[in-house]
Amino acid sequence: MSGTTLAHSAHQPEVNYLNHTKTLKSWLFTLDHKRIGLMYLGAVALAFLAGGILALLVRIELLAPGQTIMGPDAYNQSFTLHAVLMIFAFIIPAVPAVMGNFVLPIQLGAKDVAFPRLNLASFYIYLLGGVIVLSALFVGRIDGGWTFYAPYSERVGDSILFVTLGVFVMGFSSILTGLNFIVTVHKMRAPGLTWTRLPLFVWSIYSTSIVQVLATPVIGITMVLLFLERALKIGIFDPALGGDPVLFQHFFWFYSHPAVYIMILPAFGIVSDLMGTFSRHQVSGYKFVALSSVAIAFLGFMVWGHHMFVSGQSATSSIVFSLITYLIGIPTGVKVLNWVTTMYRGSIWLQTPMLYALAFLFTFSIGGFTGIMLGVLAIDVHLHDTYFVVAHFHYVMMGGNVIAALGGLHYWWPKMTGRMFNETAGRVAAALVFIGFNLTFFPQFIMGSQGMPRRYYDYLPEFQGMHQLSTYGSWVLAAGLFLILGYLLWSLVKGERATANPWGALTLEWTHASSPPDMHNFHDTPVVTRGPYDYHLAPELFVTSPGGDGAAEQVHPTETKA
Amino acid sequence: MAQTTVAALESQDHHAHPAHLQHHFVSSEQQFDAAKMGMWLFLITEILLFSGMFVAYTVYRVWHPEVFELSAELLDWKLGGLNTLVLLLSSFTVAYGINRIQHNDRKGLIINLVITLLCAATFMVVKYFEYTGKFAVGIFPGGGFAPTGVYHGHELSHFDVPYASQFFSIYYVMTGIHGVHVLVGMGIFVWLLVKAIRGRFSSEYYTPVELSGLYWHLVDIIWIFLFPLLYLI
Amino acid sequence: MGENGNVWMPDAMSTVASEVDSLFYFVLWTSTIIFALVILAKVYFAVRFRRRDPAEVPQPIHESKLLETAWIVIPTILVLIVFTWGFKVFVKLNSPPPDAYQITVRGKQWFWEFQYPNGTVVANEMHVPIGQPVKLLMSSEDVLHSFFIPDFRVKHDVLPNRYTSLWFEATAPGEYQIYCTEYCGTSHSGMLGKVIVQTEEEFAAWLNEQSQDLPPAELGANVFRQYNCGVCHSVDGTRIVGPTMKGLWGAERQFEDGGTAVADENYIRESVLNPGAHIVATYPNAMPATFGSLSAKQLDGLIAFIQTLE
Amino acid sequence: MSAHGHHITPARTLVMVFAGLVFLTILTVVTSRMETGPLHVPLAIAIASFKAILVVLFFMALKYDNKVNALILSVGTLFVIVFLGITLLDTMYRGDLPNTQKGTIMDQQRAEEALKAEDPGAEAVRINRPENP
Ligand code: HEA
Ligand code: HEA
Ligand code: HEC
Ligand code: CUA
Ligand SMILES: [Cu+2]
Repeated sequence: MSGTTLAHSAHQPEVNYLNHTKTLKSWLFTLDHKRIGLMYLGAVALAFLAGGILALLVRIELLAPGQTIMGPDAYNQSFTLHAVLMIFAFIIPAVPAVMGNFVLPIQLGAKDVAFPRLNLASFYIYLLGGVIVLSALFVGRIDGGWTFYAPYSERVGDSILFVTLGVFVMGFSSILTGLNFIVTVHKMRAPGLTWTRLPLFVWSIYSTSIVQVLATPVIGITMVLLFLERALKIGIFDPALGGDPVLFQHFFWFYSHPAVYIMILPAFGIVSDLMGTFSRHQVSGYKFVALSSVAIAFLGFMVWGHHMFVSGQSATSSIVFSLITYLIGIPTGVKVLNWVTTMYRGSIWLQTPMLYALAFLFTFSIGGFTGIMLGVLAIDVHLHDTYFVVAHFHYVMMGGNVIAALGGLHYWWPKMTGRMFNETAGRVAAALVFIGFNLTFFPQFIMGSQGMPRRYYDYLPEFQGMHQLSTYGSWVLAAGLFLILGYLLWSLVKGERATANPWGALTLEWTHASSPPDMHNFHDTPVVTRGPYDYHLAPELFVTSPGGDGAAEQVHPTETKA
Repeated sequence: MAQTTVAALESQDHHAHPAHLQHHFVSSEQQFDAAKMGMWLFLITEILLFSGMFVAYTVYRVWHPEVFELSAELLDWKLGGLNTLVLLLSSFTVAYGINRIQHNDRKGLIINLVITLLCAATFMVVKYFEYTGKFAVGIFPGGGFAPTGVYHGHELSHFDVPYASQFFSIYYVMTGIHGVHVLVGMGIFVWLLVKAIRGRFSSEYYTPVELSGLYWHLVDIIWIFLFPLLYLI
Repeated sequence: MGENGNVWMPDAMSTVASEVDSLFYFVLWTSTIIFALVILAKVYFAVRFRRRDPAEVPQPIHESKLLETAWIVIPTILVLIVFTWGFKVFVKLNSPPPDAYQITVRGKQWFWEFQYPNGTVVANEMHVPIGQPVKLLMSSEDVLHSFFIPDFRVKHDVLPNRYTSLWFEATAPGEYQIYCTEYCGTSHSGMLGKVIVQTEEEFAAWLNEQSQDLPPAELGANVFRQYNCGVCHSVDGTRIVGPTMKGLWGAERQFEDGGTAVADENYIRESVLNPGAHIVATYPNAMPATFGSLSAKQLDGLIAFIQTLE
Repeated sequence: MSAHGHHITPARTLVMVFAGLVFLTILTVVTSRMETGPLHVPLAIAIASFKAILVVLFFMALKYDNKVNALILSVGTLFVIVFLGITLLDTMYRGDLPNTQKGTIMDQQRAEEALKAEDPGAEAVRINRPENP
């Protein structure tokens, strides 16, 4: 990494991946991983918006007992669609398909992912799946929750066929993305980029991809069997036909528990990168953080039955599931420890992305600890299917994945768009999101342990206070999120132009690619000579700085290369 | 790996790019390795897809072993065995076809592909007769299961027992999805055949043949398990 | 967040409840302590090591092996403790004592039916004696349900085609809430019930009274209340999910398909037993067909009750 | 691996593997029709697994392939075993605590009817009904 390459990529290029061709066709048929990443960003943000609006409606309905704005059927469909959109259309593709697509090949020093056509195909398969799911709305009601438990899911209208088909199709997209990334990581690394020099984001996307490839086919076959059970009455799951409904739950959770690690592992990766960059410090325990992702990915396959402690499954299996569930807490805990110790004696720069990383530590830990509580056999008997579970999974999904993803989005925004967002607005929004989030979901822990069941359209008056707090919180949260949407869009037009490396980071997308990168990412394939967080070995990045906070922007000469 | 890439990178400027090399790869070697690894990953997704059905099979078999043994008698092991041999042969011809093209014997490849296709077609025809033979006596999957009459020397009314329909549901789902895979494979082989006849493959470049071969062998392996599980035990 | 069960857990009203609570609070407080350590360290570092000079490049630190090991060993020990403890209580929760009083429970969309050993069947209100283990033998008529009494810390899914059970021993008289906690359709949140814990004598008296004859209209009012008809039908003329029962008797009914009928005995009987047969105009076909188990006596009671609603 | 160094599996090996597969197919048919007692099922599965390994190693040339691909296949197979194994931990031990009945209600009713049919006089026979254990 010589100074020349740095200076070389420091200026904002006239021609970049965003503008080298301009037609709509050049976007729709692009094979460029960066453009595909951006298209995913658009689609995924829409899904988040739709899912979020449904969530707000759910919350408003729960403002008071009895009917507030909609009837029971509308409510039941709202939370089902909320969950299906959030899980399958938003959170599973969110980080891998958006940031993974955009950042991973550049961090590897590659020109593209291994199979660009497959990459584009998975985007369209994803869209197709989304359309199929939504078309269910026109066929009939979709309720029953995102878990589609048999036999209820076999008794409601035919619309469920569309949902299952849509989920099946989206699963394919997820498989293809994962497959693509695994091969990319194995085969496309730049010279000198050994396994121990991979940024932790790459490690986490790599582990995520393993889970995607191994688990997703099972949801595929589950959906096929559910489909056939409706169409042909094959009697595997439906007790009326001699089937076993608990077997369906095994099938469903064999995918859906590992799927929660599809959601959280990329968030771990983002947070590791943010901790390193904004502490300007080596991420402590690099190897452990890297390998614990893989360990979590593997252990995650053996705990699915902790969703079924009161389903009637055998106690023998409950014991195994419960024990392994705790074991996952150990590698996760070491990650938490290493993030905190990375900050020790670092140089901590509290920019917006770092604020999200710190918020993540707070919310995710609460989510994780309550997960451990749910894993305790006797306690889960009481807490299962109450709002305690709802709060747990929002703390890990919204408070874990989404908050980390927001951090990543802010972090890579200058790289993706070439523009800086407004820092003040960013901090205000981060605060709103953090406060709103906790206000929305913390009361749910309390009402859950008091016994408030989930998926309830109506509730007893004694829970009204908590429900109201939660609803108000969701408004604060929404305000924060809409503010983010606003200033990010604004930055596209009015934002200050970003330099190649505004945060002073060390991974290849910052040091060797311009902002925004050009269409082939690099002029010359980079040769990697140091680890991703060896800041002490890269003094040239910082020492020339003229001073002042946030001055990393001024580190690089902005004038064009002589 | 990193070393290979460096070497490839250095040599990249000196060699003309072969026509099949995509811009983001530095060498055919890298491109081929990547493609093959991708294929193996795809194959394990197929394995896990089928695993769901194997789990359903095992669970119901453990619960009702007698019913499963009884029901398996209705399947004709001779037809199943014939199909096993046919698929094994097709696997062999695919492997041998690859051997041929590696020796730049294009004609050999074409002949082997044709035999493979014929085997696959035979397999489907046999399956067709198996299915229709059962439909004729009311052995339908799941809800339609209503066996009557005599079939293969068995009085079918004895088979209208609880969970026999589960066995046949599983039988139809497993062999059905397997059959779909065979059909897809046939499509791929037709495509390969066209390309082979047009002379697209040589000992330098035959990746599609090799990858399709991997897929086909997996379809074969799944049948290797289906045959004893459904027909024999 | 007191130990007295007001913020987190509801008051413990069964013999096992307090054991579950001790475990819950043990996990809660250890988690809180570890969590607080993490957060305090994080906040302290963020303030103490905040970037003062944009050019500063901190030196890497040596990882403390001791810290890493401690951070692995201590949680492992803690989770093993919690695991064994949780397992013990779980086994206890799921093993009814042999002398338990058995009540058969059937879950249907969307109400609970309780059958006592003497054959008495009641809906949604389960009377049990205090100080005696009670075992519920549960099954479902349609889809999955789940039987949950938070005050007793017991819950188990109720499956079609398979018996599951739970047990408890109530420690104080009173009324306790029953919820259905497995999604089961439109009125999942209306599938509520009450456990009424009584002394031995009260309970015996109640059970005796149940088998006595009530006047039909009174019996009908009971059935109407117990089977939660009121969730969908008002008795005062307001429109909820279904038509009001007020003034229904003898009225001319308009159906969706254009037909009409007069609301007499047979019509009401049909409406309850086979609600899909005639759909009242402007209403959805939302009434569940799960009331088939109502006895002729109960149906007569309902009819008599509806007659009284002028 | 040499420059264009794909391993070429010799035709002889392929033919021998094919012959082996045919032999094993015949063997599995033959053994399945013999009285092998408790070995009945395991034997069939063992033979099938052996055949699958032959196909993987030689037809799919995994023996000569990159080790990563072998790893991929092993991991895939491992997770099938995990899926199967832990699911069986439930289905085989269903009802190990008294909170869940092992058999289904339909099965119990059928067994009861069968009993009655055998011995119509014994009206009161009720087998293993949970109401009266
Ligand atoms: C991103 C998603 C995500 C993540 C990461 C997790 C993480 C975990 N989850 Fe969660 N979970 C969900 C998403 C997720 N979950 C969802 C969606 C559901 C409900 C689905 C539905 O029913 O609709 C659910 C439900 C759920 C249940 C079932 C509840 C029920 O229905 O009854 C259980 C039970 O065991 C559980 C446990 C855990 C555990 C132990 C972890 C662990 O991985 C957490 C590990 C982290 C920590 C433990 C914190 C950090 C550790 C330390 C600081 C070290 C010290 C630690 C110790 C001393 C233990 N989860
Ligand atoms: C990723 C997963 C995810 C996310 C992010 C959320 C987010 C939210 N969820 Fe959801 N939820 C689930 C997954 C998720 N949920 C699941 C799986 C269930 C279980 C369903 C079931 O039982 O089957 C559930 C159930 C559930 C319930 C329980 C319903 C019930 O049991 O009856 C509630 C109730 O409060 C709720 C509320 C919310 C709220 C207020 C948010 C808020 O955080 C939402 C805030 C978002 C917005 C307000 C949108 C704003 C977005 C934009 C402006 C776009 C901007 C774009 C960019 C910044 C790029 N959710
Ligand atoms: C989940 C909602 C729901 C529940 C619970 C319910 N009903 Fe209904 N009921 C309806 C709806 C909707 C209609 C109108 C549509 C129809 O005719 O099916 C209806 C119609 C009727 C009618 C015909 C009324 C008319 O106006 O002609 C009668 C009588 C009736 N219900 C009685 C009962 C009784 C008695 C119970 C309880 C034992 C009960 N219902 C429980 C929803 C419900
Ligand atoms: Cu019954 Cu929910
Ligand atoms: Cu889980």
